[in-house]
Amino acid sequence: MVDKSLELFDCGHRACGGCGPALLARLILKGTGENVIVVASTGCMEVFSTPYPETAWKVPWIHSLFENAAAVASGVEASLKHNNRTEKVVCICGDGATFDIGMLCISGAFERGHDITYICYDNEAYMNTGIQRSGATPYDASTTTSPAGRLSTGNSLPKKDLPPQILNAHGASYVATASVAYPMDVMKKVEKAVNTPGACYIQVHTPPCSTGWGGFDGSKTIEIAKQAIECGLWVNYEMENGELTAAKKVRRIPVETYLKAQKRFRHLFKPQAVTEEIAKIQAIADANAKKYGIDIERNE
Amino acid sequence: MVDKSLELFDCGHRACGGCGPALLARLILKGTGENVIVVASTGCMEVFSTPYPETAWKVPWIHSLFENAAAVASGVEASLKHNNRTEKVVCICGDGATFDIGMLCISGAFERGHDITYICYDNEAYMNTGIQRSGATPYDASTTTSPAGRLSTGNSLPKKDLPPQILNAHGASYVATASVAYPMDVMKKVEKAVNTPGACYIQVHTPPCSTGWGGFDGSKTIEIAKQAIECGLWVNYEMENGELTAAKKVRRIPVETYLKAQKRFRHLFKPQAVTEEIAKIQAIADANAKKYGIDIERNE
Amino acid sequence: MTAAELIATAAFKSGVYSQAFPAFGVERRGAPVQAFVRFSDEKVRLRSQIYEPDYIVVQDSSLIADVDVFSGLKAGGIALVNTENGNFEGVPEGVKLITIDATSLALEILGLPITNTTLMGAFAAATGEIELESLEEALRERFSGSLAEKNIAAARRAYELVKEGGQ
Amino acid sequence: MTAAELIATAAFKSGVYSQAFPAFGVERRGAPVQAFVRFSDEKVRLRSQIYEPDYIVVQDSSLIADVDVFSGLKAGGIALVNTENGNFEGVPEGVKLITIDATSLALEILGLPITNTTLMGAFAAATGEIELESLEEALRERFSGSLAEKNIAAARRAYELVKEGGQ
Amino acid sequence: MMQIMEGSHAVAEAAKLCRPEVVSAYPITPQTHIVERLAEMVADGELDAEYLCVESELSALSVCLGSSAAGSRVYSATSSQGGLMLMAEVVFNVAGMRQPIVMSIANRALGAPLSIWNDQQDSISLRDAGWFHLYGEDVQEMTDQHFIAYKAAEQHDVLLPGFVCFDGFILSHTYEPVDIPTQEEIDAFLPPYVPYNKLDAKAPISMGMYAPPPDYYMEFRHETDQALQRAGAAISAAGKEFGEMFGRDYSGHTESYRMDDADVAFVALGSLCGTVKDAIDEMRADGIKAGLVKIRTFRPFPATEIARALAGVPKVAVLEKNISLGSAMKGAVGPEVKDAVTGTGIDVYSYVLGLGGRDIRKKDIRAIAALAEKGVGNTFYGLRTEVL
Amino acid sequence: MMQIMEGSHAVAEAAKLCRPEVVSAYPITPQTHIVERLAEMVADGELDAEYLCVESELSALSVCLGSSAAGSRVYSATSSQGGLMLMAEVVFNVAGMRQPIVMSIANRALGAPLSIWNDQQDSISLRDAGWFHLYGEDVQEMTDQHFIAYKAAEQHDVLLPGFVCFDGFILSHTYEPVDIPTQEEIDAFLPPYVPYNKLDAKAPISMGMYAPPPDYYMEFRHETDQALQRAGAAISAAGKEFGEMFGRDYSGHTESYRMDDADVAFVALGSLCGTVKDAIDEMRADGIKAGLVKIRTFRPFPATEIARALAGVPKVAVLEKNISLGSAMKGAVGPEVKDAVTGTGIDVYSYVLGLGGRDIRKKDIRAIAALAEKGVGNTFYGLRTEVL
Amino acid sequence: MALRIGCAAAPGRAQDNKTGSWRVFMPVVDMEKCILCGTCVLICPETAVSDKDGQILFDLDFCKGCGVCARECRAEAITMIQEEK
Amino acid sequence: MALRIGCAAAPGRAQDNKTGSWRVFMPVVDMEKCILCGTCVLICPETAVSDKDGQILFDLDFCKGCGVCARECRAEAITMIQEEK
Ligand SMILES: Cc1ncc(C[n+]2csc(CCOP(=O)(O)OP(=O)(O)O)c2C)c(N)n1
Ligand SMILES: Cc1ncc(C[n+]2csc(CCOP(=O)(O)OP(=O)(O)O)c2C)c(N)n1
Ligand code: SF4
Ligand code: SF4
Ligand code: SF4
Ligand code: SF4
Ligand code: SF4
Ligand code: SF4
Ligand SMILES: [Mg+2]
Ligand SMILES: [Mg+2]
Repeated sequence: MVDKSLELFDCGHRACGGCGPALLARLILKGTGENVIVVASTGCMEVFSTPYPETAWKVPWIHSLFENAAAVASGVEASLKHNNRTEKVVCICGDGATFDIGMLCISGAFERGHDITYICYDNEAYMNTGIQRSGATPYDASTTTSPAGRLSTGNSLPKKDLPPQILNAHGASYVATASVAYPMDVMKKVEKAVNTPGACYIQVHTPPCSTGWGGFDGSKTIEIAKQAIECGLWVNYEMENGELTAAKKVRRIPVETYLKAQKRFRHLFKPQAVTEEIAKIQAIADANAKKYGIDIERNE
Repeated sequence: MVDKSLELFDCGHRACGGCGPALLARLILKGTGENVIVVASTGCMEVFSTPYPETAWKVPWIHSLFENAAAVASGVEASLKHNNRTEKVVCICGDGATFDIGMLCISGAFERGHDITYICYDNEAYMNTGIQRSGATPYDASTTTSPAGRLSTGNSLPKKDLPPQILNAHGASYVATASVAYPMDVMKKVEKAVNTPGACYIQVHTPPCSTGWGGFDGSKTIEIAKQAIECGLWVNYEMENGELTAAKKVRRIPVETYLKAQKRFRHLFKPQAVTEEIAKIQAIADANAKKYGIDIERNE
Repeated sequence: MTAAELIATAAFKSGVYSQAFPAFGVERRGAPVQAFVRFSDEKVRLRSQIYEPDYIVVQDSSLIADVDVFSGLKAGGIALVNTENGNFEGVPEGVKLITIDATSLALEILGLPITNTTLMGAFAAATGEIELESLEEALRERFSGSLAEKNIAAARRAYELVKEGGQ
Repeated sequence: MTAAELIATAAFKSGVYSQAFPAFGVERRGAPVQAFVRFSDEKVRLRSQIYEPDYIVVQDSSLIADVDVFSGLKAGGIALVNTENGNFEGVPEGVKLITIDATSLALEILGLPITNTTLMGAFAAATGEIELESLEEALRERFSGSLAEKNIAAARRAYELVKEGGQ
Repeated sequence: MMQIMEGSHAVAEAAKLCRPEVVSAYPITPQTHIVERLAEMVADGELDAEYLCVESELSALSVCLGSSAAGSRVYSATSSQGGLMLMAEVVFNVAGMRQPIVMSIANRALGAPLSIWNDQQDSISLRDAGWFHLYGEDVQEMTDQHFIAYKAAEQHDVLLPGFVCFDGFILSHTYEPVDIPTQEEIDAFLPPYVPYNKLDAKAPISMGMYAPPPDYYMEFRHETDQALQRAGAAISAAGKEFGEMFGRDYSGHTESYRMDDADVAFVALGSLCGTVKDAIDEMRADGIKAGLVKIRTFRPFPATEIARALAGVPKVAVLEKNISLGSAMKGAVGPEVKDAVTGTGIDVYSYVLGLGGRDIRKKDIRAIAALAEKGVGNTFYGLRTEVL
Repeated sequence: MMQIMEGSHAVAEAAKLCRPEVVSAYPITPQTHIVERLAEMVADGELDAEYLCVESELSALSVCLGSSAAGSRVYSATSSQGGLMLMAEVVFNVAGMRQPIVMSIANRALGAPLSIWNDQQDSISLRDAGWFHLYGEDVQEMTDQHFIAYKAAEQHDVLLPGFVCFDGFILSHTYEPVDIPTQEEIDAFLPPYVPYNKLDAKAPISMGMYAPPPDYYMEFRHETDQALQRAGAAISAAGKEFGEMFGRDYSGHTESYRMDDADVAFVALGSLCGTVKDAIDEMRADGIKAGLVKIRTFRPFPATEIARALAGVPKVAVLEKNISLGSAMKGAVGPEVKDAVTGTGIDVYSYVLGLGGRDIRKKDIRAIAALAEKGVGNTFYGLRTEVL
Repeated sequence: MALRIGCAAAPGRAQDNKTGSWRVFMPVVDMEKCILCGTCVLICPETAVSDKDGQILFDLDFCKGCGVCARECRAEAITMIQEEK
Repeated sequence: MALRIGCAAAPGRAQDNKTGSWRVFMPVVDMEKCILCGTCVLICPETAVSDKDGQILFDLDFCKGCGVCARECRAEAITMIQEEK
């Protein structure tokens, strides 16, 4: 077991107050311990943690570009392997870097099966560049490139189902989702992933990018994250060698509660409620619940 | 129904004698008819069919680069849509262009859900550049970048399971596999795909790239293709909205028959048979058979 | 709409050429930011940052402890500071300090601690560089309905306060 | 190993500087291809294609109908053609034509219609530019065991045939 | 109508007025406000275009290529390493395929180290690629250049893509007055796009074939170069026509400022020119006879015009917001300017300045004039020696 | 030992002798034979390296970056548009991150139109990126340049990546004699790589940070430029040491051939130099005093050496297998050569030739000399006017 | 001939390249055996087989002699023979 | 200060950036209510909370005043107060 009291992510970084990804950085390093090498993609976390010469990372850290972290990590791993070194290699990348522009390098790295853990911090948009849509942006969320408008109710595509299907298809050893709402769970899964041989993937909901989601202040980071889970729009689960092995059960609340708290969904409620759109989102949560079997039955 | 007698792919192209992809080009255009726009990636088919000014394509055809055909097709489709034009948009790309370097643009195009049909002609390696390994190269095949040698039995990775899982995960409307061994089936599936709204994917086994596989002459193009199906290493199936709807059943023959005919597997038999490797390949065929339920039961 | 853009727009409405630009940083929400405005009767061509301003506006006086906000302010210049109390160190000699409690004012009139419009009203009064009417016009263009009216009311109130003698 | 490489290697073994390169095409299997060799006592620096060869070797005489294979061949040059029968049009004046049925020979000795080595034996005999020993050495380096011996036998046989008067 | 707005929004307005049928771009600082504004316009029905929000720049420009080949007018915008460099292969490809795509470049530095701030390394580094390059000095000019770019690009004797470049943040994020033409005016200036070649089942052609062995490639490259030279004339003609219609003339590939009797001339591109002009006024007031030759069209390189403008000036200081690492002059523009004035005895020096957003002030311009007088050049200017 | 082998195989041998720990590359004509040979060596246990067969060039160079940052010596090879241009962003990045990666470039044309044949557009188009560029004339030279490249790149006052460029097909696919050093010899020449900085949990650092506002970026660029200048000295020193050990001296960034009393000098890079030398011999025999300055190191640009070599020659013809489309001289090398001889009165002309594999013969070189004499230049040479 | 802008071309010229010259063996059909199933017409990669008025015809300008038609003809009606050119 | 090759740096300087200056509200803990569950220590994105000798301490040099600790403290032991700087 790694020492959970280790603080390997330094204070003084420039994240917004209450930033979920900033909290996640701390938690990940608690899960990995200090014998790790972190590979980052361009994005909010990279920017807020490493303005030269003030790095917040007390473990080895490298950033090259937005789209190539998985390939850089492959290279790091190959070098370590060649020299029988023991550091774990962990990518920490945003959802844009993962779902969109990084797909090529990720596909290659997972196919080659490097012994790396790829962690996607999913704040559901490109925050660093000002809240543009990514493949992880949920249906109907208004972002600057999928704005709600006269002809639009926001993002017209569902959140891409990247981890379970795509990465399992590439032969990932371990695939899990987690949320900053449950810090111990994050740490546990990270620890498990870095100790699982082969390419592993963890996607962590770090919703409370209050800046990007809007409508609530930074203090609600964790509260909103919990709501996402409680309404079924986010499911925390684990898959090993392609099989679902665990999923967090909940007594579900309606998606409205979660949506209403956020500015990016405001157009669904103002000037008046767009019921058919809300129903579609509820259907997504219902489908998730069914797929992962997360509903706690009445008598449970 | 389109006119099957139309010849839209001209003779005079420079493919090897007995080239499977060349035959496929003909078949595809019989399936689409002439109201089509073809988008090609760099590769054997592009090179043998379009040395300036001698194009073999009697339908509109465009080639840009190796990695971006799906994006170019997206652009073509967007333009047609804007102008209410009726041409079907069809990508015809090699397995290298599809499984490896094209993954980024493909992922984007399928996520956006353009009304395109993406056809991968799968000769299981990079033929144009001299038979290098691709993500579609089967396990243990010797290629110039995955050569068999003292420390190697050829390609160490299994053929990537691209179409069913990955593209379905992206929301493909129709996903099918086919083989030049069954020309009418190819034409039928192409016709179905171009008439299905949304992004469709067909992967066609065009094995008999005799140059790249070796060990047999061009006349066996179709024969070898049939063997691939008969041994279960290639399965012809269809999936609609993610559900398997059809798979060609066979009375399976052992994989040896198929492997032995090809130079790329020769190291598995010479100087002596590497039985554990052959067994692994047999296991792949067995797993396919099970997954797709293709075995004809004795009493069938 | 940042305060700088608001001044520029109001100036533009007053028939003056103006240019507003932020000090382009990567700061996240919460960190201090800076913006510049130039206005002139002629077209403004200069693109460098402003090192010797005629006026400075400080939206959050707590910064004064950490940052030398008055640096470069020209003698005869005006420093307009949003604050509850009025004493600061480091105000250069020859500089006129005007303070206003824009936060309270904004909370009172807009119901939100957003001080841009309030401060711009004060700025118009303090400097005479932009006309209250132009500012109102700019606000009306930017906001709609009751929001515009509230903002105008805030700007006007601040204008009056400063005209009445400030503080 | 192409015939061109084989000549170059044999020449190199004979202590002569040599350079072999294909006419880089994109042709697929089956289409005619072309390759060049230069050799010289000094280092070969020139990199252009060869337009006026001293020798030409035609591996497939059916090409002669479609392509002007003899073009540029210098007067006094030698054309070595693999063929069953020996009459061609278009052989330039002053050129010595030597034909050999390398395919049959190869089939006989190697069991395969691969004519490289056979033709090289003939080339050695026809031109005197490379020594049979060097060719054998090159073949031994390239092939192993019985394959080498067979190829050497084929080359030697062709060499003898040409020496005996060709055809 | 004169309005005050952010540079990016003015560009978005310009793009909209050109009536692109397809817009495809990928966000990157400092280009984002342009594409966000366009997304809004489409969401609100103000702009009737297919707006493709893609997964990378590689796709963004490839999509444009496809739409253009199918006969549509298309628009894109990008910046910097991530943007322009990730699509570099497509950039070369589009020129060779002769698609008249217009792409705005919010100029930004290239990393590593990562910098989101302005210099012109991005577009300058693709100066070989066959696109024409226009650089704007202020929001008005860069806005107008979009209309001119489409008009020139689509001429059938041109058919080449073009960059409209403007300094990131310094122009893209600056709020200033700009005259935005009306739709009617632009419709009168810029007719609908008439493709020369297009993908069409009714008249099939093959596009982007390969040039077999060494038979045609060189001639195609030559033809592209010729077309790019012709683009120069087309830009000039469009700029003149624009001037006649809107009162702002852009017929010159360069603009001379107080060059009449100059002893020292600056050569510069983009927003820096404004600061240089102010500095020149100051210098002139102090008796230093300085002038500026602003390059508006950098590709095709207007060598003759530059030579004419610089004729008789003893010292020329090329202000470069770029560096060709490891080259002798350091800046990439310097050698071309030098070539333009061959044999005239004019001394040309490059000064690399303003990289990665380093601010440039009037006093810097004056200091550079002094260096040029002294014959010191081909160097970085404005390093913070304390951190070296 | 002298052996006869294909250029690509000689390069693979050279790469192997340098003992890279990680090799990552993606196939592209005409580089393929190199990577195929390396794959074989790894499969047969001849080379103890991690060989990563990746899905694209974007990954190929990114993998190298990661391995290099972790402390390994790495090797890659590529070519052309697909290769070099698809990784363009990484190319700039690697230089800024100061990783001493060596990458072979089998030079090839850039499309569209697609051409797999040789010219030097690919590496030339990335001349701003901060890598050093070596060009080989024949198989021997290009082989030897790999040893020199690693040695120079890894000096702690350099720490920059380098291209070893050689003409695709013309050298990569030519079979000719080459002296391949033994492993012992190379081990003696090239010591194991000692990283200056590396990713190591025992001494954590952050690599590839961003340069905040305008505080550091420009200084980092300056430092990279300085390091690239120092690379020049390191290449020269390594070339000299190599000469002492192996008898083939590469201390010069240029090589002069019969320049002594030349009336016309050619400047060229790569395999063309051989043909030029033969042409010069012929011309000299005919009483035409021609000479050649071959550029071996193109980045850093050896301006002083070139100026020295060209001193006193009235006419200089720069032979360019590239075109900077829309530039005035057309070739990209010309303006830099011209700059190098500023003020000497030497006339410098560019001739764009040999694009996309167009063959270049001795008579072409002679014809160009005649054009230069007549003062006709900055033009394409050798177009097939019948197809224009 | 002017170069077509962008390396584009209209169809029609492919047939300039007479790939029949590549051929070593030549297909001949025995119409006695042929059942006119059409397979050879469908599967020739060169579009070199046609079925006209009940006759199977080979276009020898383009037939590369690959032998696919012969092998796939279930009536064994096609034979590949050594050709004297 | 020499620039570190490749824009690299060793840890240690992040703390130069005293993010406490961003703060508007300040957390204060009521140790009477605190049950020392450790949540606030674990979840502060600024690593600004520590637990020393049974006391919850805030590092005001770095606390940005985001209020996450206060909201997540299930004992409601933390209050965010307006700070007089
Ligand atoms: C190739 C490339 N394209 C675009 C960019 C600009 N860019 C930098 S970060 C970013 C978005 C990052 O989004 P995400 O990965 O979700 O991380 P977040 O900012 O949300 O933390 C973008 C578009 C870039 N750096 N490189
Ligand atoms: C970006 C890029 N990398 C590499 C190449 C070189 N290249 C051209 S085609 C090809 C392989 C094509 O393989 P595949 O898609 O399977 O088609 P095939 O040749 O087998 O028909 C390669 C590697 C290229 N053109 N562009
Ligand atoms: S924008 Fe979101 S992800 Fe970025 S620092 Fe702020 S809260 Fe964190
Ligand atoms: S190599 Fe294979 S795919 Fe290419 S032309 Fe030959 S048979 Fe067809
Ligand atoms: S395949 Fe055989 S039977 Fe069928 S049509 Fe052809 S020749 Fe006749
Ligand atoms: S031999 Fe091959 S090319 Fe000739 S007709 Fe038969 S199938 Fe066609
Ligand atoms: S969260 Fe509350 S109860 Fe728990 S340690 Fe912190 S202050 Fe005490
Ligand atoms: S208010 Fe926020 S930053 Fe401050 S101690 Fe609490 S959680 Fe940490
Ligand atoms: Mg994100
Ligand atoms: Mg293939």
